[in-house]
Amino acid sequence: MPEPVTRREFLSYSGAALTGVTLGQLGRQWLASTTPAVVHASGSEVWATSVCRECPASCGLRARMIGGVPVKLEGSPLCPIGRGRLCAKGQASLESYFDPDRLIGPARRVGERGAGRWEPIPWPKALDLVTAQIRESVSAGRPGLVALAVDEDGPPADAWSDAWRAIGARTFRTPIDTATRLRPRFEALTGVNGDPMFDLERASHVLSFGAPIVETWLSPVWAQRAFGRFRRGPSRQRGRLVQIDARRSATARKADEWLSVLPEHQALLAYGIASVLLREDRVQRGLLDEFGGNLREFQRDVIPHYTPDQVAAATGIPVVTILRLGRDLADSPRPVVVVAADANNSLIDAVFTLNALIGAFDRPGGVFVAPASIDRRGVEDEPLEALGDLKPRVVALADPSPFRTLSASPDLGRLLEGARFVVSLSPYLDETAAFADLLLPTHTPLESWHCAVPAPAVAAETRSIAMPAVKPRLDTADRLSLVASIARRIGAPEQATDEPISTERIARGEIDRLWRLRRGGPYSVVYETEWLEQLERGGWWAPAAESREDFTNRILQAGGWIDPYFQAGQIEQSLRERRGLRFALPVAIPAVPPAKIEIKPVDGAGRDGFGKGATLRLVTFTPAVVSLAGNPNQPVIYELLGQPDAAPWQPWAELHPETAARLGIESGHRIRITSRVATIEAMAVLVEGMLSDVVAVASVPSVPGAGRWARVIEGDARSLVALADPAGPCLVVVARA
Amino acid sequence: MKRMPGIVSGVVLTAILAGAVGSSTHAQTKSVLLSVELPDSPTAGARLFAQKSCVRCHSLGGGEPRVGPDLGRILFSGTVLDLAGAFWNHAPAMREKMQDLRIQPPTMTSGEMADIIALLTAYRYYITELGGPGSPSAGRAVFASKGCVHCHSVNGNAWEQPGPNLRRYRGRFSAIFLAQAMWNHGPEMASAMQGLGLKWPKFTGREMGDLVAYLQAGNGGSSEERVYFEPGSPRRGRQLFSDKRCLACHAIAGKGGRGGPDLGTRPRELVGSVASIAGLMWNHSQGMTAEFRRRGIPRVTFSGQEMADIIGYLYFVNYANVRGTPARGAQIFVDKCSTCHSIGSGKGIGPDLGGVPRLDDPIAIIAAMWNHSAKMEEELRKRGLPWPRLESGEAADLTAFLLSRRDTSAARPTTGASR
Amino acid sequence: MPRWGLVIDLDRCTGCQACVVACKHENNVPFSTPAEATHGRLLTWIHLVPAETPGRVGPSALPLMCQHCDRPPCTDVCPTSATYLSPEGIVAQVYPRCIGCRYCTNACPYSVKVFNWSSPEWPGAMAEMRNPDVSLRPKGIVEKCTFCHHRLMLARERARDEGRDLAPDDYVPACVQTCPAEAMTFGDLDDPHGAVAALANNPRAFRLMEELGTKPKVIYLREGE
Amino acid sequence: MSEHEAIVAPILQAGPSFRRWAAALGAIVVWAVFAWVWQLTHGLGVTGLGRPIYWGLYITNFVFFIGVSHAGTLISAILRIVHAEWRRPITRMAEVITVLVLFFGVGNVLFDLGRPDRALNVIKHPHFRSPLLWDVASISVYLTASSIYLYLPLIPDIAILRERTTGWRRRLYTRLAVGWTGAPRQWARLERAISVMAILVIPVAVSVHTVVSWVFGMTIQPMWHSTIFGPYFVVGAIFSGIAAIITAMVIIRRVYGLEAYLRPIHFNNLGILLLVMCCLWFYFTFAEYLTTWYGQEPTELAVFTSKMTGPFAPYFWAMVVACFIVPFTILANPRTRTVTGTLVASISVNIGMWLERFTIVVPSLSHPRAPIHTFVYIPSWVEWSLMAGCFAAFALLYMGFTKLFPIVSIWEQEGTDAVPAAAA
Amino acid sequence: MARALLLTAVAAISAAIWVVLLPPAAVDQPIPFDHAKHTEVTCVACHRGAERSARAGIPEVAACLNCHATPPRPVEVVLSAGPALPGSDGQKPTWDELARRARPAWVRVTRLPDHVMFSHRRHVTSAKLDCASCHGDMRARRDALTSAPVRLDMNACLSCHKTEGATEDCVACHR
Repeated sequence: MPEPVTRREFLSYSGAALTGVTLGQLGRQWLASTTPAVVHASGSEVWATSVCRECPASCGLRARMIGGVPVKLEGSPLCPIGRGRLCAKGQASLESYFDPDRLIGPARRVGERGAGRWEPIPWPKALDLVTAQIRESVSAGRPGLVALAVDEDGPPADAWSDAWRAIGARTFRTPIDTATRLRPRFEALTGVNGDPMFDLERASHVLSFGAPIVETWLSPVWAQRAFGRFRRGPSRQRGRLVQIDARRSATARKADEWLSVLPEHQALLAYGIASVLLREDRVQRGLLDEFGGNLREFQRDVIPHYTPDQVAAATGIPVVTILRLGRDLADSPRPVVVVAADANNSLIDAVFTLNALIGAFDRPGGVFVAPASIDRRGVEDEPLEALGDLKPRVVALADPSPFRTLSASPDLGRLLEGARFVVSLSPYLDETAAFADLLLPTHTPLESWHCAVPAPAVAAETRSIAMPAVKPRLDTADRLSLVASIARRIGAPEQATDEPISTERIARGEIDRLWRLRRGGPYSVVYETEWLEQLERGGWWAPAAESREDFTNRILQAGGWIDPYFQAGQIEQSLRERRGLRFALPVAIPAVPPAKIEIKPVDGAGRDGFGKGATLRLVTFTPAVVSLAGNPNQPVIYELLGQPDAAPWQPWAELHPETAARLGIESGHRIRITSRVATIEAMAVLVEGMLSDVVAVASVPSVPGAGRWARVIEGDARSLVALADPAGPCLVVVARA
Repeated sequence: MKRMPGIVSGVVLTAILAGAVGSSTHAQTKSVLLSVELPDSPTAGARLFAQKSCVRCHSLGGGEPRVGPDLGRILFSGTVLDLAGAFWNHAPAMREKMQDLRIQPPTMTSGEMADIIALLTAYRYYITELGGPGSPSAGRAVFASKGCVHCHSVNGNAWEQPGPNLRRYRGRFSAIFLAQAMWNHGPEMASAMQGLGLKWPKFTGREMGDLVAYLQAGNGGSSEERVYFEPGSPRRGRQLFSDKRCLACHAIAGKGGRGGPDLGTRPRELVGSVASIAGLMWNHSQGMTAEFRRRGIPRVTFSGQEMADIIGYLYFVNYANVRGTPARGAQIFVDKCSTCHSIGSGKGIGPDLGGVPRLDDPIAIIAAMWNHSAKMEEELRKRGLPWPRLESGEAADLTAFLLSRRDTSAARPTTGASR
Repeated sequence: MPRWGLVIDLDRCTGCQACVVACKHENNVPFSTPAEATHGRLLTWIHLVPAETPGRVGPSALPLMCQHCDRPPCTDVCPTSATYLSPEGIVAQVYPRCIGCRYCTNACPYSVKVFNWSSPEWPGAMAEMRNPDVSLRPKGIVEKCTFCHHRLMLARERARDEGRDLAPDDYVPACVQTCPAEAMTFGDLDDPHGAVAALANNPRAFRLMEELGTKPKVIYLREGE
Repeated sequence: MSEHEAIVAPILQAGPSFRRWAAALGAIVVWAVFAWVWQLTHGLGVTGLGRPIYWGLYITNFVFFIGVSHAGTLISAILRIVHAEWRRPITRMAEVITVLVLFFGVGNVLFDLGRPDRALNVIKHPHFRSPLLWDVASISVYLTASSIYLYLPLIPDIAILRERTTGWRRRLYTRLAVGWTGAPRQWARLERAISVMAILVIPVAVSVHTVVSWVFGMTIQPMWHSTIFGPYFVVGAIFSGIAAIITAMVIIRRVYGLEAYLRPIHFNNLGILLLVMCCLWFYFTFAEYLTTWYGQEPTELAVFTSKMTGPFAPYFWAMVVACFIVPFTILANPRTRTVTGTLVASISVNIGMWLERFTIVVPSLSHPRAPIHTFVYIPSWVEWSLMAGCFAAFALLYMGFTKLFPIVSIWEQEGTDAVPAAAA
Repeated sequence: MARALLLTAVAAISAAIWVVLLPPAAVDQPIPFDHAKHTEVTCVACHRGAERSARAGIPEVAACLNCHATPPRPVEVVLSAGPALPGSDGQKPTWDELARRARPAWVRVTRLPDHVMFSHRRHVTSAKLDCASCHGDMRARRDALTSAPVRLDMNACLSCHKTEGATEDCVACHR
């Protein structure tokens, strides 16, 4: 017989049960909290058209929008540059839109300049502030006001400069467009005032002097598509690539042959090859016979001074190799010689000279003049180098930061520190914004109107035009409208009366202009573009739209305008008008060849404060994924750094294995690189085939004031280079960290 | 029936018996004129070319090589119905490839078929440069030898010359623009040339093409002046041809005035490139001006678009003039179709062609043949029969035969039929 | 039933890493921090490795993702069948069944399966950019390249709605879609007329670690003539 | 009975030293529990693991513990079958090690799982081709068998204790003694059951470690994919097991003053056994590494080199010293095969065997076939804490066992003469 | 000792029951929608999108306007109790305005785990499945849902897939 339950027992059992239930409830809550409800964007799927602004290529984009939120970027299949393809940077720009460290609204500096303390202010007040400063600066006289921007080609960029100039500012731009930098030397040789364009796709042999073909050359997506076809085109011979580069770049890695030559010696090598071509009479006679110009003088200067022996002695490249390079180049059916944009002038001269000698001008797989470039409005801005010792009172800066895009900049920091008022028009707290007194946040590319002239890559005249894909996520403004409203407040004569300018207005105006041109049509699929070209070639043109409004809509839906008709022959034309090529006569080869740096271990805190290690020559480079990027604060970009050789998220330094062995450095070690002005750390990567007295250091933008990812990287290789002494090789001491 | 924009091949069997209404046996051997309506917009088929997946196998001149032949490279010299025959002949091979590529075989309405055929016709005639593009260097020589250099400059410094500087059109220049300019300014040019003591040049062979190529070379043009025109509408061109009183001198297949040559009988000359047509017009403009003056016809000028329409009309004149012989068609029908089809008797595996609706014009017949080709091929394979090929001219004969046996009253309106 | 395969032409591949980003965004693969990355915690379904490839001296950059073996070493060892070879040849991972023992990650000779070392996090508004077609993997389980299987499902649904068969272009993974050098080709290996089958028989074709008998369905075309 | 008072006494009284040890070990266990909760909340990211080193300390511990578990059941069963009478005082100690240590082996697998909450998926959705599933099966069979094998010989002793205790202990013992009266029929059955279990347990035990080795051997990873891993692991397991018994014996002998039962002869005999295993182990190790080196297969060689001269060389050579040189030198010489000598050798072997497991698990993973980015594996505080927790919990439970049950079998001690007589 | 163990066991069992067995808490819906009264319209008339997208829509109040000229009483009560809509200048908004701009806070009761790829379109349009086969017979429901009417698990999906001959490939549904 069971014992009766006592009250005490009953209470304790109930208590236990209650405790259990309480614990159970707590457990349920804990479980619920550990598995958070996943909230995805929901709603209907729409593909919005936009334009990528990560580099001057201005590829067409399409953004996959779910319920109005962009979740993925893809290349627009209609865009002739990428044809649906998109590079890593382009895709990563989606992260810029969501960047958690974006500026949320206008802000004013509080505390010390550069201390990074800001106070949000409303737009009208912000505009009052900047207007007052500009008024003062204008009354103080020129150059009171300076506006800095990075070269973006297109009507809005021109309108930006116009607006600033209307209120008395001097405007400066950094050219980052690859072709633009080649332009002066190309013009010197051929007389064509246009951007040279290399037809990589149809070339059979490419000799590249440091051109980052598969990295950031011209338009990266186009260049990579072209490279793919160059290599394995449909029913074509495999193209051969020879890369002359100090380091094993991604292009060098893809090359059939890579020769490690320092940048300052590359011109010697190019002239050496030219001398081989001339000496062995392997030049293409067609163009030269007709438009030889000063070929005779050139021949007289080059053949005796750049013999393979002499070039070999200076560069360390064996004589047989130089001879072979020349003969391979001449023997290929469609060779072309290409060059990096940041090459020195004598190398650029040498490269175009070689192209003239091998008859690459105006021929498939050779050099053309970009169709869009001849006719475009000249950039009236001054180059950033012209800033000199200017001490403006007010500086206005546009996004992307001119700091980042400059490899050898004048001391921008000094300029900004000297200014009384610095205003930054950028969506991000970038390098220059850190110096600013006032932040006027602008839209990110997905939120903006676009009207850009893509970098000259596709042999067609193109405009990438698009309306905003999304509504502004934060309290930001259109850059042009901002300048316009500032100008309006100042009371600039042209700005006061006119309808206020904005990127939208400029873009629509451009579409109207294109409509009136009555040629070309909206970006379209390959077939339709080909068809359009065929029609134009035959002298016909079928209007793409019934009316102007219809045309505008079609352009905006397609993301741009293209006139695919392209007829080569400008170079020949120019040569005929100018009567011949004008070869730059190279200076004589230095009598004393540049000596190799002796790799000597340095012990202890030696002279100049150099640490322990060995003296090496510094070569800096920007990894493809970060170069030219608008906003470095994208986590995925840092994950791509260094791969495949080094670890992600850090800069790396490349060394010859023997040099490394002497210093006790192995692949993956952290090393310290010290120059006269700075020290950085990087991860060592050993590269077979490099010059043994060189260390190549990746320059990764480290942005101390900027977003959470951009600031974690340490070691901007550019800081190693003394700004005061840009000439001559920079020597650094390398040692294990 | 609704009328869609685009080309209409409203079709008519005009069934004009060429011979007298004599004995029926005699009439059987006579050919009849199969009149096909002129297209309104010959390039409308370009969109269909992509929509119907043609573009996945064929390119239209250039582009990456594809499975099928590049239609832009085929110089086809036959009538529109020969083209249709070729279309028919390639059906089995094409279907096999389509199966490999998992492309749904397209079906065509007769309107679509007409558009596609008009495109291919137009393509041959004036999109591709017949015989290859002109040579700029040869053109330069033409420019000099014909005396153009005396008045025009293509380089920068031309302020002292009487003619307009052509530099602004550099890179963007079209043969039709040239034709228009030369036509409209002919009289002024003639007087200027007289003043300079130059003789009126004549252009022969490829000279005009070379000249266009020379003027087109380079990309320096900054002109916002219109140099391109819409591909001409042959139908509008036909109207213009009479409005501008060309018909007063020129006859088309016997209809029209005397004085100039009958353009309907000179197909070879009229299917050259636009540039060569421009050359023809230029060459005869002197004589024509004189003739105009004699007849008291005021000077005729063309806007660019009108010029395009006129030339388009001239191209398509022969498109609409196809002759077929019903008698031969009957034999072809017996040889190649009668295994399955009958006319009127109602027997056979396939439908009785006497009773199939809407088979009232050549293009509709071609379209119907095309659309049934998949099924037919299957039947043929079952029976182990070969694919009946249509040789040159046979398509026209067969069509003529079928139309003659259809219950079509000959007195249909010639332009009213439409889709 | 199709047998999906991928051909990567190394002669065309430039190592630009566009595929890596496309994959990351498409498949909601979370970002890492520097510390995590150096500690082998970087999650990537596809990444570039310096690999010795046939016919070439020195390492080339090779995009490495799940090779979707026809005889996968990873599926055999899974104690719960959380990873298995689907009938269409995709080596799949069933996330809710995975217990996180990481046996498959160790058995895989390509080291392409990755483990969620911690809960995935997207900073700030970045959570909004996640693809709703792909689930979020919680901490403690293994994940891997799926050939963007969700795209197949959506493409199939779309084709079915339009009353047609799946066309070759309907379904391509995100990496193939974006590859700027057009180095990647995706499709049915069993389709004798398909582009993939043709390329797979190219004399330049090789598979990674063929000697292990894993029979990968990712086929590389070596560099060089 | 009073003659075995030395055995019974520690059960019934606990001194302050016991409490101090229990408290200290308990504190470590509590800390380990905290570490585990930390790991559960934050994910396995709190360990030092990463791609491609997906397994580390936990799996090393797992293999090590499963190895040590061969201490008892296998040894006692073998000795029982061959009627090695000197085994009597040590069988129980060995068997307890087996049972307890198995739990920690399994526990380490749970620590290693990314989703321990889904561990039951292994049973709900089993995939029979997975060696891990074989492992689950064989370990659970082994755990069951060795628990029974531990429990059966305990029954008479529990009955003895039942008579000597009161209160909850008495109630517990009454239940556990399952009505043992010492009747001859019961004795006969018990003996039968024990001998059946003894035979049964041997293949199970061999299978367990073979299957554990197959977890590695079945993969195609360099230096895992080895045919001799089965016997190699079993030998290593017995090796480490014997070493573990000797260590436990020395401690118990000292702490509980059981010098009368655990006489030098035991240490000598076990020492000789350890020596045999030591040589066998060395033979297998040599064979394994020689073939790898001779084969010169590049991926295998990378792992091999990393162990010989690379970053894992210190661990590898320490292992060779600890597993072979030290024990062999001590044990081969009868004069050093003393209690202290065998203890030193055993501790050395245990450390060495742990290192062996480590150098099997980690270097192979550190050198994957694919050329991916690798890193240096350094276990985190969480892993060390959990490892310490395992050892502490093991010690704690072992101590607890000695406070509940006689650690030396009483009846077997007296049974040398008494029991067979009774059974007869 | 034994008693302590027993008490602990009681506590543990109650906790387990609480965690595992009890269904999730019922939720309050803003409008007590009566499905039974609306049997004349099809499900997709209000749950738009089920036949053409992955998700079945939750109806906006505006959907009521398709049939109702004036607010049904419960809707009016709920909407007028809600916060005043901005921009109506203090005036009482018309029913029309209210219906178009109000967003009743419906609480989702039928949830799929994140790892399931379920497309309504595929099941409703392609497979011609009746809504009731997964959602139960809603035509009989007189009140708003407070919890999922049918608890679906993978076995339910699989058994139907088996009988219908649909794919049983894991990744066809697991994403």
